[in-house]
Amino acid sequence: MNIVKQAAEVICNDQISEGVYDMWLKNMMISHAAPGQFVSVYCKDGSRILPRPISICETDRTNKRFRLVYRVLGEGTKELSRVKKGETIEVMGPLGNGFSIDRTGHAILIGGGIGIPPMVELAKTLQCKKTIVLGYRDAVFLKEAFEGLCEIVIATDDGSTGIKGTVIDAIREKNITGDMIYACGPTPMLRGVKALAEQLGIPAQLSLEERMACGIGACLACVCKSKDKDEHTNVNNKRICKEGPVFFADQIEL
Amino acid sequence: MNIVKQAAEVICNDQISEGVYDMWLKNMMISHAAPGQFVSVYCKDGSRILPRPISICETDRTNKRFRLVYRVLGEGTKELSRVKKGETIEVMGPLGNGFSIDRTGHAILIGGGIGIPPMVELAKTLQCKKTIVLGYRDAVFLKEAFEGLCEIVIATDDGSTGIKGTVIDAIREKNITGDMIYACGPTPMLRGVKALAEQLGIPAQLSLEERMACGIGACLACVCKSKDKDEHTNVNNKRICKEGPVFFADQIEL
Amino acid sequence: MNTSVKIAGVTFQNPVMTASGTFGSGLEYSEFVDLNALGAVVTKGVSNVPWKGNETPRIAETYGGMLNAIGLQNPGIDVFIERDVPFLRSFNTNIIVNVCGKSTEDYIEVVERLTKKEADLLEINISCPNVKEGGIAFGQNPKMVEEITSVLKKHAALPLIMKLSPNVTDITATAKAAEAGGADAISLINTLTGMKIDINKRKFLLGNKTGGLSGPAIKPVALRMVYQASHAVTIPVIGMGGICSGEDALEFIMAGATGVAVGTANFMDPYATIKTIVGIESFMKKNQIGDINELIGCVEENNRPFGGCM
Amino acid sequence: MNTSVKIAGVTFQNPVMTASGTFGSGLEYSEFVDLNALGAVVTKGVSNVPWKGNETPRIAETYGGMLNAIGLQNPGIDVFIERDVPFLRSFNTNIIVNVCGKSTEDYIEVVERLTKKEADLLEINISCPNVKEGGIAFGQNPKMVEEITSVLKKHAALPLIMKLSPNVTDITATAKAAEAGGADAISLINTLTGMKIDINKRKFLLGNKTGGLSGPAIKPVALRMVYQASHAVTIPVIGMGGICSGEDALEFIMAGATGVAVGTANFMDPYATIKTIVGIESFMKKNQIGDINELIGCVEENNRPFGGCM
Ligand SMILES: Cc1cc2nc3c(=O)[nH]c(=O)nc-3n(C[C@H](O)[C@H](O)[C@H](O)COP(=O)(O)OP(=O)(O)OC[C@H]3O[C@@H](n4cnc5c(N)ncnc54)[C@H](O)[C@@H]3O)c2cc1C
Ligand SMILES: Cc1cc2nc3c(=O)[nH]c(=O)nc-3n(C[C@H](O)[C@H](O)[C@H](O)COP(=O)(O)OP(=O)(O)OC[C@H]3O[C@@H](n4cnc5c(N)ncnc54)[C@H](O)[C@@H]3O)c2cc1C
Ligand SMILES: Cc1cc2nc3c(=O)[nH]c(=O)nc-3n(C[C@H](O)[C@H](O)[C@H](O)COP(=O)(O)O)c2cc1C
Ligand SMILES: Cc1cc2nc3c(=O)[nH]c(=O)nc-3n(C[C@H](O)[C@H](O)[C@H](O)COP(=O)(O)O)c2cc1C
Ligand code: FES
Ligand code: FES
Repeated sequence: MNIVKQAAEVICNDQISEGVYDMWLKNMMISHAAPGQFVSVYCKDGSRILPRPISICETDRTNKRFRLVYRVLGEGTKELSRVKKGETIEVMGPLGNGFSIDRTGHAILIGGGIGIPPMVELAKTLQCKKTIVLGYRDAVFLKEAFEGLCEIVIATDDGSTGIKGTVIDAIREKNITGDMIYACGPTPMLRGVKALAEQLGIPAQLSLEERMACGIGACLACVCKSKDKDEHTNVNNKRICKEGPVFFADQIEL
Repeated sequence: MNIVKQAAEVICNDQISEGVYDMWLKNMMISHAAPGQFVSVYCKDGSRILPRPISICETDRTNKRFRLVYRVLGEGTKELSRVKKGETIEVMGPLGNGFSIDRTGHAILIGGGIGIPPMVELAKTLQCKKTIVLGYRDAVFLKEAFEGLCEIVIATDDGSTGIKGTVIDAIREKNITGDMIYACGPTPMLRGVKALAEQLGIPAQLSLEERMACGIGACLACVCKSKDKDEHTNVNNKRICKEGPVFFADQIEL
Repeated sequence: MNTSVKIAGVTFQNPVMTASGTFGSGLEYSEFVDLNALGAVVTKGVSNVPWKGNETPRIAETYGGMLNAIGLQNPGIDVFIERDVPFLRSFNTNIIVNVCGKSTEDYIEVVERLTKKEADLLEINISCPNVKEGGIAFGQNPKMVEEITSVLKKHAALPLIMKLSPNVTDITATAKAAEAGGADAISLINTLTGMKIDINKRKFLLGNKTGGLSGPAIKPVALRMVYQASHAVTIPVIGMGGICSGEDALEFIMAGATGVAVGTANFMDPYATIKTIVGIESFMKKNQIGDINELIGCVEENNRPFGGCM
Repeated sequence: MNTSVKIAGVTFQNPVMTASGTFGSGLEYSEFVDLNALGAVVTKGVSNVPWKGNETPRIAETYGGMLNAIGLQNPGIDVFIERDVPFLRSFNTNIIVNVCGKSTEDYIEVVERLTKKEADLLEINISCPNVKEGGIAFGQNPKMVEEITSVLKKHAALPLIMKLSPNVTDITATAKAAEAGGADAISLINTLTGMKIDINKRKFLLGNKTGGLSGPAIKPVALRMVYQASHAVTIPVIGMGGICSGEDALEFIMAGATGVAVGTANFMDPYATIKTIVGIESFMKKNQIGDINELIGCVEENNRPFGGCM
């Protein structure tokens, strides 16, 4: 699919949880993104020169729209949270490979914190039996997006909703098993998922993060260590923005 | 008068001529500025770190407002031109000394191009007989602000309105004379005014421009050469932002 | 209107190139940019064997700029010649191969592999701040600059551009050293060594501790050095450091650069190279400049009368 | 919570000072800032006789920074002692007088005039890029740095801070030279030499052709040099270069600075010094740090596991 870099109109941009925002943007090309792909969002303030990578949460091809759900972390996402409906922002995408869709068996989706958003498009796309395990520190968000699509299991660090503990704790406690794991979340969680997948003997696809500059594979900023030599640079590194962000767990070191 | 640095609400910001904008801002302290004082306007975009000096065109103490009329020159004034009613911008002021008001005799006000704005407040303040000579390249703006306040003479480079030529040409052609000249405009015009004033034997107050950083006299960026040693640094330099922007013509070199 | 310039006998259809390491070998950006429109594609640094680069994080954003410590990850000259050269040769643009190494022998090995078939010029990176051996050590010492230049000159079939480090007291000394060693051109600046700390973790933000500062933040330093260097040598200068637009490029050209490179700006806007070319052309049109060569080094001393800038 | 630090035996209620030349002698900014709250006021450079400075324009804005070529306009030591000292002494803050000169004799003349009555420390500007004689020439040569330091040390009644130029290949060399010469502390960085061209006029934007780059754009370079210098010497380091906030200041402190100075940021916001102090205090409160001295030089090597920064 072609990558575009264009101004996209903001359809809405609302806070859905403490510091978490839900934004719909208009762009035909990006609305055709595959689950697990992401966009680079450019800041308006010139002092911030690098675009911010944000996963595509959901697409609406009919209306040529796509959705981002993001947490305010630093100045870039703070700026983004202040953009108003009707304004435009520059975005580049769709970027990265996305998840490999396995249409059979039982899929286990695992989303931790701000790793949950890309699971929405994935859950909509997967047509098999599926369970999603959602992990939060405390406040729950985006749960309703999965209702009617998957079986939902929730874990919170503080126990305020669902199981008290991590997504791994929840999976163990509920004895969840299946044929393919799809996961996105903080690195410690992904490490846990990798270990769990190995133990259960289930293949797992992990969506990784790294600081990015170009977002399209040119600068080699965003690598992870890989089992195989990557064909681009012939070393055991893969570019998260290009060969990833999704990798099979047994193909990478974490 | 105390200097403040505060957010000021934009009451309106409209284009009044090709690339020339008229903005009213709300700020009680700055609405008490004297004619010829200016403000420093801070940019929102972090890549532009220095504030822009803009003359106070007019004040409205009753409504705690002041007016700026500015020309879009580079990125900073372009940004300013895009600010919308209801938004706020950071401003510091009132800055500088302002004109020395001579309440008697016949005042000649001379404004060239984007040096015209501060003449509005001055014309409102001066209670004596007064003539304003307005010089433009082509399009006329702010003329209506002087109607009913002064006799108005217009000069344009292209002759599209009034006398074809400079403000100096107009003054000579109309044989305008008086007891005090107040002038603001580009340096070549001010040089002409200085020469004319010497020739006619009339005192002249000139409002100067220079690139500024602090705007309050601390950095010594904005000096002009002065006849007397300035008491601040004991050399023949005066700070335009502090001892100026208005100087008597015989006190400075241009 | 002529926008073409000559560097070391090679004609460039316009002075705008890519800065090494910011454009890969052109493949990724060819989705946005017609490589046929560029003066040259300057490749990511290539070494004799594959290099795996530094630990992540390899970049950090800074105010108006960025730090990078990629560590010259690259597939080595074999893969480069096999894969990237054919791709680049399918376009009508010059190829400048940026060469890196950890020792003089490393550099020689790469330089000897590249002939007219593979590339048009070589750019020798003796100024990369992100590798422990070689790299910047060469670039900060005029004697070593002259030495490596003259050694490589003997082995090179293609014109040599020596890429200078800005992390020096006197850029004219290394510029002259490169010229004395027989360089056909010099390019500058590489990145300024910088650092960022994550105060919450009390750790360096980059895996490599320090990184190279690039982007618009460094433009004034780059421009000053390009001016100084181009007045110190007679060989052509390729200027870079923060160029984001035709206006920026013109500053470098007026300061004395024959060519210019767009680096970090590609990350800010994938169309940055093309916009720079268009910007130069429209400036020339507006100011009725028939030949860009008239503009090279045309900046004049400031004798503006004191006071007033309205 | 203790925010006080000691430099050369002098206690500072907090590490935050003003950077020389950006705050005059405090008078103008006292309209915004309670000088009693500052660790120190560092004055504009003072010379033996009045200096008239450079031609205008003296400043130019750059991307995320600015160039200045004020040329050290100042009223000379007589007026300074008569007018500025009494004003500054009316506040409960340290006074650091920044001293400039065109020759060693010039420096000596000023240094000898300043005793405990007039000031608390002296900062010697051997790194100003905007004067033709003296200034930066001293600051780029380690031997000259050591020499002038040891000469001035003999004539100084007050502790000496040597202010280093960043326009050098190796900042540790000049830092060590200052220490060897007997400096009580070093401060860095002064500005990086830069340039800007007005392409429409084909002229340098500054009257002085080159100017010194300061502001947030240069912070990564400043931080790296402060880290390197503070690891090369045992005397305290005062860090500056682009500090705009408590977070910025903490980066310098963690890198090894005992004191920090806020310069260009004053132009971006006249309250910048106070905001920096408040920012440091709230970081300490949030992280339950009892003594700021715990933070000095606390940055650790990055051993973060490879990959992932969520
Ligand atoms: C493939 C991918 C998908 C992502 N999807 C989402 C998402 O759907 N929702 C969401 O809230 N966040 C997502 N992130 C994280 C998001 O990119 C960062 O939170 C964001 O860049 C922070 O920018 P900032 O200016 O607010 O923070 P600052 O810390 O001020 O940013 C400074 C610099 O660091 C980079 N940076 C900081 N944190 C991260 C990070 N965790 N990952 C990558 N770069 C970082 C920024 O991009 C910027 O260049 C994703 C990251 C990646 C790599
Ligand atoms: C005392 C004073 C009063 C002024 N009053 C007015 C006014 O009422 N209306 C108006 O339109 N303009 C006025 N100006 C000029 C105005 O300050 C500049 O047009 C404006 O700063 C340009 O900013 P920019 O970002 O658009 O241009 P850029 O060229 O991008 O600005 C770059 C830098 O140069 C400075 N600069 C550029 N031109 C000037 C200039 N002529 N004078 C001072 N600094 C400059 C900017 O402030 C900025 O720091 C005044 C200037 C001074 C000194
Ligand atoms: C991510 C990145 C990678 C770079 N890699 C190289 C390299 O491999 N070889 C080299 O000579 N310069 C390299 N550079 C330096 C650039 O070519 C250029 O000299 C510098 O970034 C200044 O230009 P800019 O500000 O336009 O980016 C790299 C710069 C960046 C930002
Ligand atoms: C306008 C201006 C004037 C300066 N004058 C002096 C000076 O007189 N003496 C000096 O040692 N440094 C001087 N400096 C350098 C600053 O003290 C400081 O070292 C430098 O600007 C970096 O800090 P900053 O980025 O916070 O401004 C000046 C800087 C500026 C911007
Ligand atoms: S961000 Fe440039 S290669 Fe991934
Ligand atoms: S702008 Fe700083 S003294 Fe006038």
